[in-house]
Amino acid sequence: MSDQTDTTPVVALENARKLFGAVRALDGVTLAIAPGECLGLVGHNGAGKSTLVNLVNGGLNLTEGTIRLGAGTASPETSIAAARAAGVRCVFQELSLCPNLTVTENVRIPHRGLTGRGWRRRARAIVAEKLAEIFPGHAIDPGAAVGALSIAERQMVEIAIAFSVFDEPPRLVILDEPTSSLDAGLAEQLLAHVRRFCAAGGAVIFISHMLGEILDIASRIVVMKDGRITEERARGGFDRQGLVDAMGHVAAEGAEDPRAAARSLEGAEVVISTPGGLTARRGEIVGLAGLGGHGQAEALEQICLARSSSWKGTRSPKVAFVAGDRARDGLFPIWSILRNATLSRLPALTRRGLVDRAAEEEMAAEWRRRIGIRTDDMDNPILSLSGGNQQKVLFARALGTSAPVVLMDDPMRGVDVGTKRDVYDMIRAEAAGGRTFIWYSTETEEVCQCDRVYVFRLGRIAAELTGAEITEENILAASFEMEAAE
Amino acid sequence: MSRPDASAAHPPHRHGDKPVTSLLSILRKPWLWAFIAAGAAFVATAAVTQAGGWGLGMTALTFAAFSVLVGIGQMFVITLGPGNVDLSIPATMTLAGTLALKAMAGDPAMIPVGLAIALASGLAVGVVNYGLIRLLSIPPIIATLSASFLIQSAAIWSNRGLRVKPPQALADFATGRALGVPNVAVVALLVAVLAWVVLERALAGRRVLAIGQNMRAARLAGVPVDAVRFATYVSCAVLAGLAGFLLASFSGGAALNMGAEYLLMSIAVVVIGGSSIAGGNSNVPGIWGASLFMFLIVSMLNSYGAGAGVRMILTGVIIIAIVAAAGGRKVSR
Amino acid sequence: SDKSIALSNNYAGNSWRQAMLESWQKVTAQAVEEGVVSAADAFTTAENQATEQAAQIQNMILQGYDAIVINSASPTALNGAVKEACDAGIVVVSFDGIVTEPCAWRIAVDFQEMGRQQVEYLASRLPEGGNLLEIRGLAGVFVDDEIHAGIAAGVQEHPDFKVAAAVNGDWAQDVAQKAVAGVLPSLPDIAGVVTQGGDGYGAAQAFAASGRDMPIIVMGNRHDEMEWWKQAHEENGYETVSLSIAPGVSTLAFWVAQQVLDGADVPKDLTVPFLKVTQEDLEEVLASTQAGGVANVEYTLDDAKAVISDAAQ
Amino acid sequence: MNRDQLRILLPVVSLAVLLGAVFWLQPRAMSYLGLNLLFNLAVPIALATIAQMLIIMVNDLDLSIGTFVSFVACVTATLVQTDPVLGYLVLAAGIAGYAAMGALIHLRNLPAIVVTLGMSFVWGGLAVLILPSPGGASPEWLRSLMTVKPPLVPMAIVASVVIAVAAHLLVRRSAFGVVLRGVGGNAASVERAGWSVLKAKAAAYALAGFFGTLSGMALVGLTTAADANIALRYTLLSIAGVILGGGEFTGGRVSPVGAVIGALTLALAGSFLSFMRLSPDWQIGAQGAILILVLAVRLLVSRGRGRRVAA
Ligand SMILES: Nc1ncnc2c1ncn2[C@@H]1O[C@H](COP(=O)(O)OP(=O)(O)OP(=O)(O)O)[C@@H](O)[C@H]1O
Ligand SMILES: Nc1ncnc2c1ncn2[C@@H]1O[C@H](COP(=O)(O)OP(=O)(O)OP(=O)(O)O)[C@@H](O)[C@H]1O
Ligand SMILES: [Mg+2]
Ligand SMILES: [Mg+2]
Repeated sequence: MSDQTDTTPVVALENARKLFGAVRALDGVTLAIAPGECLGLVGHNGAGKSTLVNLVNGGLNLTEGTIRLGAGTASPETSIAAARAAGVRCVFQELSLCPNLTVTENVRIPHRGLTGRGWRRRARAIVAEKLAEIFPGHAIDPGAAVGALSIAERQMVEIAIAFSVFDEPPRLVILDEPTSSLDAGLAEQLLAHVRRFCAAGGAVIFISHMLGEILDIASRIVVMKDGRITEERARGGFDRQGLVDAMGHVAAEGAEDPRAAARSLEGAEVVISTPGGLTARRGEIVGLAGLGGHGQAEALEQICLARSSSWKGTRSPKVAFVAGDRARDGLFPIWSILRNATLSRLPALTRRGLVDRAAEEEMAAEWRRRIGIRTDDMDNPILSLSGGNQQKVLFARALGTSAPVVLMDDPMRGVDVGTKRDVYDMIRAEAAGGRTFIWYSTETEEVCQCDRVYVFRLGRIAAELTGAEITEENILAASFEMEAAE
Repeated sequence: MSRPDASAAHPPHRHGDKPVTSLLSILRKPWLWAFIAAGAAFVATAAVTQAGGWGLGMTALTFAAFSVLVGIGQMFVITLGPGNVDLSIPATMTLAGTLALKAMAGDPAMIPVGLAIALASGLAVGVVNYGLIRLLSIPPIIATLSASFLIQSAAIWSNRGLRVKPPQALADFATGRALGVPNVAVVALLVAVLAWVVLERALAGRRVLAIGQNMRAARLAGVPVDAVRFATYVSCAVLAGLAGFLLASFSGGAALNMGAEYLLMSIAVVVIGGSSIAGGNSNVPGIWGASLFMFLIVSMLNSYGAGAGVRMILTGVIIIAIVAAAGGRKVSR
Repeated sequence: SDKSIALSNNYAGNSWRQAMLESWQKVTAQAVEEGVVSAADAFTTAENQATEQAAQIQNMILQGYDAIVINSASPTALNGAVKEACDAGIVVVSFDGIVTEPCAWRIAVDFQEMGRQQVEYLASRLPEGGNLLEIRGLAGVFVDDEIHAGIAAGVQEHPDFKVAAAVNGDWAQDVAQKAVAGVLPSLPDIAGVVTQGGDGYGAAQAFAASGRDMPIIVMGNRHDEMEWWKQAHEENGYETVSLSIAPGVSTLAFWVAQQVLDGADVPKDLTVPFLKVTQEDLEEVLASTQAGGVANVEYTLDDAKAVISDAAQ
Repeated sequence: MNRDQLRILLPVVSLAVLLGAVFWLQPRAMSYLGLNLLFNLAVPIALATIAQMLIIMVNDLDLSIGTFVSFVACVTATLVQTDPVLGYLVLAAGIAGYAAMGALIHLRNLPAIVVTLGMSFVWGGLAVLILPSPGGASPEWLRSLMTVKPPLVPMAIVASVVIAVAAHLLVRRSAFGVVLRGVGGNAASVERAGWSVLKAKAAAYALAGFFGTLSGMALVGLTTAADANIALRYTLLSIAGVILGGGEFTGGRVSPVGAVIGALTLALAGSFLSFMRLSPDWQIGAQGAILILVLAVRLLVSRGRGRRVAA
């Protein structure tokens, strides 16, 4: 790694501006990242964080301003190749491995020089070594197809590849919400690695909506709002509340601690009862916890499929589903925001087979307001939204139905703090109104808000926690319990 | 088949310059190019006709009507997403035409029965097709191809290729005109309007479009995926049955090889018409434009005396040129 | 005898081929019953493709047939497979769609002559000549090219005629009708239509729809064509001629194969006349043709022997 | 058993079962000559199937491969024979045409199915112009290559193995093949890693053109002559072969070995039907039935495994 005294910024942006049509995704950003620095980047959904990443990575060109890589010259244009040559590596917000290739083969994609005899062996060594270094104790087989891995494992592979050394060592690694699908243990391992990497002189841009992580890891925190940098302070300059305020959300009084007291609904009618042993009552918020990929998503999917028909549509569905893996389970990529939001509700907005378009637009407008989808026009394509805003559309789709049960598959991935609070409130209000929520989350903090929690382990329910039993320690204990027994 | 990375497959479209004039928004319609091309071919052909364009136009409407009928069915199927296509259309046309004409045996009183038989054979084919796709998990392209062999055998077995004449009244209807417009074109126009309403305004159409983009997401969002796909395959086959019935009546009897050209034709009119073959985005007016174009381009090249080889090459080049001009996938609504 | 014969057919999708298969079925069934041969199985491929037919012939070699009768998808593309059959000691007889491989027998129809005679007939009816419309078959296929060459030769002999347009009808009624309808508006007055078989009715429909004068359309022995012709004749004295190859030629091929197996000395190249229907025998042929079918002639063993001895001289 | 092993196991099992049935019906097929007769016409199909597979690998579909093979066959039987230099130039131009097609599809973001549909008319027209009437002749070396009789194992089997191994090395093992498959799996991420998806697509298409060219030449070597419609059916056969061989239409999941086996299975299915001596009325239908049967086997094996949501 480069010597500690070298202070030439790895990347320097000068007055960077990026327009998508009329949308000012970036509106004059000046930012430099020095070696050894870990820059924490926060901001509401759609603030422009991912856009910034794409500029630095060379994937997008500036509309205005300049960018300078390492000791090179400042110019308004970059290229992916130039960025890679300067040692810039990226882990994108949406997973970007090739699911049809094996882990080893995926190493080949970013490393152009990895050819010739025995390239497979070398690639395998590179990724195996990094995985072991960053996530000790992982169980990923480098020969497995990425499509067969869980979403957390894919994220781990992508991170390992980004940090891997081949030809040019990485000098700046950009992590765009790397922990959104990792559980607490893995996230901690990643943070530890980032610390080591920076200590050795590498630079990191760390984007996350989990403010705790940012406060923990960043040597400097930059807050973005509507395409601009609004605040910038060194480590210790922010506390949690200060950060939230800087991001522009007025945190409602009392919402500071997300843990509302768990309610007991013993007397309420049981609305879900699966052979696997999961029950849920009317008005209850049931949490599914445990390490990632241990059957929670499958359990939700089974409930959803068993309670809806693929032969008969209905105006009053029994369940609604909020996807976490947006591209796979949620989005209709060529449709508008409006159409994406209204699909599940549509049967109720239909008269004699024809869609009542006025009612549809009304519903869309209402949800845009209620859940704060940041767009100037609901007719815009869904993919023009930032990741977090796409997630809000999926919430609107599910909550907009009359379904008495809402299934949520880690739905807060990439949702900013302010919105999260709004959604928490909305969920509580709906639950009070008699709706049942079954909620899988990788964030223990969220699970702790539930009335009852099932901890999954190896595809089965390992523990059921209620009331005061719902604590982080108990959940963790149950997650590892059987492993200890084996 | 769920798409693993839908967001990657569909780069977001730049948007923003919202206040476009209506003229500009028309220019962006993918189906426009099909009509422009059809118009150009029409003008070029009409330029060398003695009698002016009227006769040519009406002839074009007549023959385009058959392509429109099968094209609309194919469009719904293709809209269901990658890998969905119905290759059994020609065989279905043959079977429907053969059974219907045999049943009518030239008797005008039997026309309703004949029509019912044609539509029912389409229905049966649709059920078989979807049965193979769903129950045996065979990819649609091969399921419908295999089914088409069975259907063709059934047609051979039922009448051994003997040509039965249609009842005179039916033949008169199929070749006749109402207010100067060919009857078959009127039928196709009605079907097209209905298809447009279903696709743009109806719940069913919205569901087809959703499945085409992401079947898994559609199922999880409460769309009755099987019912919609079933209905789509059945409608396609029923439309093919109707087309076969009309074509047999129009051309004086069913032949075993009738409809053979509608295999590629049905796909061509869908895609030239501006539907995205990747599914999830389709459009009805384009089918008319493309059907007219496909007829007129052959007429034009024939009129200019091009031989078979040159004609095929030019047809291919023009198809590619149109699609290239119309550009790639558009974002809908 | 214990000899077995197989029919390799490349296409079954039209009335002509169906009639051909039916004639084969009828005549060979009786021959098997009488013990002339032990088996005479018919095989058809799903689509009109030389590659599939070649594979089919290779399978017949494996099945151990003593003779293979072929209606070929291509005169040359089966030569490899035919050679393999000959090498395995199998008698190969081709008809209608013949093969050029020298080891095989050929029962050929003079398709060129068929095209030439069409123009000749038109010349006898229209001494002052005129514009012709030519309806061709499927591009790239042997039969199409031969008949076209014959027509071209005929036009050369009778320079008063001019082919004003040629369209491809792919030997399919609906395609022919569509192609003719599409080109008609741009054509000058048409005096005659030369065809390749089975397209006449569609052409007549297209002319009727366009409101033009009905030209002399050469027909192709289909029942519906001849019926239309008869009606037109009764209404306004319409006259034309109709020619095509008789589907029953498959039975001739069968007998030829049987004779070769029997040790008879059969020349490699035989020619069969095509079946021509004129105004005089229209009624008669029409009466003997199955409704919706094709005019047909089936061959007996004696007919076949006559054809062979004619050719030997 | 993981998905990849299953993907290759199924085609192998279907081929073995079918082969067993054929041997049972026709013991004579169980010989050097018999195997060659059963499989030699599958060689060009296998090559065309590999070509189709390369296109499917990048998430496209080629509707023109049948006419392209016919075009190549016409060129091989005429120009290559009479004027070798020009002939090979034309063949090379055909491959370049394929590459250009891939580039155009990517540049304008066009649906491949339409462009290849259009190209199928173009190749067909060119073939008719080159060879208006069936004929031509196979170059001598090609004929002897395709009919050579190696010791012990017939040519058809040797050729199939060579094709399968070569394609496997190219697509599954080489560092280059990984990038091409990556384009099928997630083009955006390949692009973000600094590759030119344009070049990758053009390369995949060019390779497909190359295998298509080999297919046409092999075909002429077997049939000794060509015509403009000789291989039209290869379009659908090749798609069926890829699917039978365990490939999927999207996502870059393809198996070259499976594709070759799929092609052999299809060829064998035809022979199986011949040996069954069905009534002529139903011979065509039976070809459909056997396709259904072979594919339904996939279901029996895959039913028990894994979750399948509406897919
Ligand atoms: N390709 C595009 N076309 C149009 N608008 C876009 C495009 N990409 C991003 N935008 C817009 O630019 C703005 C910034 O988006 P960006 O993805 O950078 O947000 P973000 O800060 O990463 O948000 P999140 O936390 O939700 O991921 C948003 O308003 C988004 O809608
Ligand atoms: N598709 C084809 N491919 C090859 N040869 C064909 C084809 N169709 C017909 N032929 C040949 O053309 C000659 C005349 O048959 P013809 O084409 O007239 O039948 P057809 O007109 O298609 O029948 P119909 O229209 O009555 O069903 C025969 O030699 C026949 O073998
Ligand atoms: Mg983002
Ligand atoms: Mg986000």
